[in-house]
Amino acid sequence: MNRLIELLAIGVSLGSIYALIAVGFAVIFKGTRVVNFAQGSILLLGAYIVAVLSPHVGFWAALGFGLAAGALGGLALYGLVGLVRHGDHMTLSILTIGADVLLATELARRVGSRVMPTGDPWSDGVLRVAGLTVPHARVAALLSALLVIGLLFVVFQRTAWGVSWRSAAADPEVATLMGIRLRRVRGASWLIGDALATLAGLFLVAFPNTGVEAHTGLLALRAIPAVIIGGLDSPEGAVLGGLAVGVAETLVAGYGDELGFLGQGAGDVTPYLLMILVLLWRPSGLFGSREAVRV
Amino acid sequence: MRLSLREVSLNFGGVRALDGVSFDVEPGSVHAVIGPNGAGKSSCFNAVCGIYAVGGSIRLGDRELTGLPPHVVAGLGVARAFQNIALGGADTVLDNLMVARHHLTGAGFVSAGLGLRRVRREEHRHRLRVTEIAEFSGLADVLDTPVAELSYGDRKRVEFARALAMEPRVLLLDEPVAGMTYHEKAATVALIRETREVLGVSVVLVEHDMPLVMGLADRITVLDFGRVIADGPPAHVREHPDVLRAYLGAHP
Amino acid sequence: MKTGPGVTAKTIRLGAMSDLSGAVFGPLGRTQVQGNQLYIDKINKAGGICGRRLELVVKDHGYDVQKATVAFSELEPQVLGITHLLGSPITAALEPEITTKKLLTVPSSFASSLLKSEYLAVLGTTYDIDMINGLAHLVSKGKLAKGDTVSHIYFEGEYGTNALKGSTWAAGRLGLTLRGVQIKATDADLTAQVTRLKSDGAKAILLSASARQTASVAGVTRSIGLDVPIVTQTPGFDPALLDTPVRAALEKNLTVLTSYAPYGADAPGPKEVAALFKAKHPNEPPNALVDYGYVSAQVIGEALKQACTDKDLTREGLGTAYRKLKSLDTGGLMAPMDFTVRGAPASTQTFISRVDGSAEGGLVAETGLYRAQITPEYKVG
Amino acid sequence: MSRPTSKVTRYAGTAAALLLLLAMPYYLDAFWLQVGAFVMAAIIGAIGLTVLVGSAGQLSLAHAFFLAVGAYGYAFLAGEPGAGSAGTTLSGPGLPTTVAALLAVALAGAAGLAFSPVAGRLHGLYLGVASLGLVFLGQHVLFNARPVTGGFNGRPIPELSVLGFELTGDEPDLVLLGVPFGARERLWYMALLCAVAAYVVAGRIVRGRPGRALRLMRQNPIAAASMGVPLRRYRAGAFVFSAMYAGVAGILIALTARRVVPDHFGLVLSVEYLAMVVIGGLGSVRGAAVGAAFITGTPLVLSHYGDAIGVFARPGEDGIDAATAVRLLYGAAIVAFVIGSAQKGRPHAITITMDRARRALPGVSRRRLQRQGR
Repeated sequence: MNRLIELLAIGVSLGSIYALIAVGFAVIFKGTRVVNFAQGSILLLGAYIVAVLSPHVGFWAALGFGLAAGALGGLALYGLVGLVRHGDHMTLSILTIGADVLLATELARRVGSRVMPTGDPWSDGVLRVAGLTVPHARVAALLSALLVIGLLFVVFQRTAWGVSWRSAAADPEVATLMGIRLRRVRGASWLIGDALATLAGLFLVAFPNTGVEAHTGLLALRAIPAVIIGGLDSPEGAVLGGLAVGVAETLVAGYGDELGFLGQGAGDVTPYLLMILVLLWRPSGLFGSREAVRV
Repeated sequence: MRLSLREVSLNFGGVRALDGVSFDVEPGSVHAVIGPNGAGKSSCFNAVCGIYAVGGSIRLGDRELTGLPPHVVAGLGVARAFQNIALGGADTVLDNLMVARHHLTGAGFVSAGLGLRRVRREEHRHRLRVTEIAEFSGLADVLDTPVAELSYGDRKRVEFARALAMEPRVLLLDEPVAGMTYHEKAATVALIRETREVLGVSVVLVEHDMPLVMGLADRITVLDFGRVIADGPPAHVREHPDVLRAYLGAHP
Repeated sequence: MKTGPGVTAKTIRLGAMSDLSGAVFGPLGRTQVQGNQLYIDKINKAGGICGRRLELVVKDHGYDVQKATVAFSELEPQVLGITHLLGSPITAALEPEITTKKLLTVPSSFASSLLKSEYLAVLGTTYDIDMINGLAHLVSKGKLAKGDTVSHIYFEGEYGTNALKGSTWAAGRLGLTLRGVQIKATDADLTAQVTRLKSDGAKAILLSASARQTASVAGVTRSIGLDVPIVTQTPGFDPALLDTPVRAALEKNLTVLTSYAPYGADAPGPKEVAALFKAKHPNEPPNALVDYGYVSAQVIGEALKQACTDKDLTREGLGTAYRKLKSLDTGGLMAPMDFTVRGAPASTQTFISRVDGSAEGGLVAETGLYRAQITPEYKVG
Repeated sequence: MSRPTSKVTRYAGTAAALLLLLAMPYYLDAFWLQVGAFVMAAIIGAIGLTVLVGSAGQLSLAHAFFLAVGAYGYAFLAGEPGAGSAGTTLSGPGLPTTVAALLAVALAGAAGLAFSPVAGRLHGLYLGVASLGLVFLGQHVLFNARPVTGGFNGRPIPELSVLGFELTGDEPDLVLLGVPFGARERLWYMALLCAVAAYVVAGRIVRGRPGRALRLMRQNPIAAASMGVPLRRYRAGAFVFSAMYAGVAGILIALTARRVVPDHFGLVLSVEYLAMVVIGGLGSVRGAAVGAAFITGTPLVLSHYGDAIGVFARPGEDGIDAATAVRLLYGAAIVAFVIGSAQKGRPHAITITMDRARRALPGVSRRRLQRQGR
């Protein structure tokens, strides 16, 4: 029982990091109907910048630069996608794959074999509550995710900007007629989406992991099942999907012996299995908008 | 063959797009469906084509269409020309018209891949027929041109010809002259008349151009907010108070 | 003098096939190739072997079997032997051709299953024997006692399964309970697995994985308050880990088992390699894999010298000469090696080291060379 | 689909190219023959993918999975039971190799069909992302189903032979025109035969009825359905077709590499195949072939000439090595080709104004049209 609770705690804190990335995917998709496959390399970019700068300017300033780099990276991608006038959404998503290959290769070359710590203030501290031990970094991740995602939802629901974002996402043509500047609103989707990924990246490389590595970006792929399970165009669903993936992955890894029939190392693939099952049941994810069209 | 709609209803997340719509399209007639924007005209077409699942009954002759998937409806002889041109842009006019022969032909992945004689003959036969239809529609010169290189009016015409190439019993035309020049409109009207005369096809027409509709249609159904507010010959509909309100209410 | 492929009147060509661009193994491959080159430079400076200069042809396969087969068919006709072949799937793929072409090859692997192959020269101890020595060492130090539970986290594949074989055998002999946990090379966060070990009551963690898993295990054990020895093997340690937050945990709990001496260890061989490395790559962080790369080339070099004496610089000649190396002394880079017995490991002594962040290369000797009492009873294969 | 300018020149060109390819083994050494075999395998796989992604508009990142099904299917079905590497015990029915090869292709098709309930329900992007899962699940199985797959170190590949004549091996000895026809020469011809057949078949499908239906389905599924195209069946059909092509490619890759290992069939491979079809122009069979040759051939050739060119860092030294350079190159190629092809793209509906005179209705066709085509 204790083990279950401990694993759940780990799963939820890991899931909150996935949720950040997944919300990023969903915001970009909802805003512009593009699946940003470059989310992973943007995450790596942000974390890399933090790791490079933090010895010189301190962690918090480096964090600012890292988030800015991630957000600007998102904007740059949006600019790139904007170059394609007549492409459909699939073509645009393929474009992000190309961008991802470019950026990830260059960053991997720069990082090389190094493990680059980000110098975060949580270091290797741990919190012990009621027999549970959770790293400070993961507690911070959970709280930050709650705060940032909560704030984002408030902005979407309550502010004028949020209303224009939502209407632009729902019907671009009508939104244009209402005087909403699509380019700005869409650019903001990329900016927010990739800043979220960067923040998640920071926590992903923090304790108990050791730092930025050449393939840190691959971890963002885990958020893909999360966002699909929730529904590509549903930021709310992405939160749930992220948590579900984090918990499922941790439980399967933690109960590896009992689940031996799944094969060793099944924790990694559990999210994908879950994703395919959910898709068979609901082709647009749990909260994705379904189309009335029967084709 | 008569196309009849009975009490057709369709909901979109609480909004009633179609609300108990009933009307008949007599064989060989030109039947217009008109109404203000958002009145449910295109939904009506989508319902007939099987793209939306609706309540009520839609019949073609004796055959119930509701519940059938779109490709089966197409196979039964319901063809549609789309309002926003839905052609394969990179493909030639000929290829675009050949798609319409899909339900009349049978080559699959295997037989097409192997280049069987049967497939080659079928292709040849249908190519001849499609060429005839293209000639009829005034597209003979551009058969080998990619659709994307055509003018807007010509693409509208390809859209029409493609529906014709399905050898339909009922032809659904969604705003066939929208955005056309005066001359193009005249040509299209002539084409629709010819089609009905020559092929005896029923034509269902959604169109905003009132003079054109009044001159062309045998019968008109007026929709507003998903409901039929008037149905009858042009002269009758023109005088109908609800129609006047629906149309003129916005411009007092 | 009979000569074979790769041998001219003035040169002898050797090959190295490595992963120099891949993310996981790239860094390891690079260092070993550098080690190869250090030895070759040194020999050439001293006039070569058999009056011929040595040349090293390096091919990158990116840890991809497809690229490796192509690279091999290009490399094979032009070399006499191979000083470095990285990647166990790749070794498995190329092994049939290596055998038919009689191409003496040093695989970058210590798997005992490779001993079967006539032309694969596995240096030093094998993974299974390292684990036996390591486990017995913990018992002899009193860190483990009969009845204790030990967990072994291992990679799928040759390296992990071979190590597990050794640890399982040793656990049986030492009265320990062993639990194996298999992971993938790409698993970076082992929180769930280690949490599991804690509830199993593991008294020590054996780790046959790579450095990133070592980092994760060290970090997680600390974060969940599991203060037990961690024992890892050759690929499981990288000095780069010392710049990370887990340094303290590593220094406290990590023991590293290797076939070769720690970088810059106090013996003539390691000292010489360290000096050569410093001179050639002054700005690169040192790593004990340089030692291993150096020895790999040295074994081929010694075999070449023997072949030269035998007046047979063909591939068969090189193969025969290598089987004549009985107690090859590498100046303390590795334990003395004996290649005359087919199917047996060249040595059964393991270097046991602990982590010291202030040492160059990050490792210092804990026992020096160590062979447990039970080790000779173990049957390889 | 372009107008047949001069059929004679085109046929002559094709014949010359084929003759050249047939003569290659007389001039090339083992390295080039092997590169050629890998390239031709990739061409087949890429053609399969371009029909799926380009014609049918179904983004698939699962291609590596279907390649693996073909490769492993053959390895297992033709394999004999015995000891594998790293202590695994291999099982295998040891079927005649040609039977095993055909079954492996069928198996790949069946895998495509099995995935098609997912594929048929999802459109474009959802499918692309879901197919990603297939790669990871597939690799998981490859690593774990040891008796079948051999686990981490994979399985050896039995030579393909017909009636005792090895099509990919050295037995029996064969010398033609003074050149010994060993494994690599035979493999070259095998791969060439398969690639040419795959090219021709795919070209016919793309130009024919299924291709037209798929293309319209991609651009406008509702219109396609309204033309009588059963969408689900066609989506599934495209998947099965592409999976079977991947199956053939997988077998050829396995035969050339002589061993299959799970590491090879990962996400990177899927992305490489996607790059091939994007570079070649989505939906173009010829483009896919060119893209495949570029993506597969360049790294192999660059590493061959890398030292000679001297632009790239030598293995083990600092700087951009050939492998990294190639990855950067194809990343950039994807970006450039997507942007480039969409830029010149199709003119926008509204931008073109129409002032051409209306075309008169030719009265002659009236009578002919009355003959109903049904």
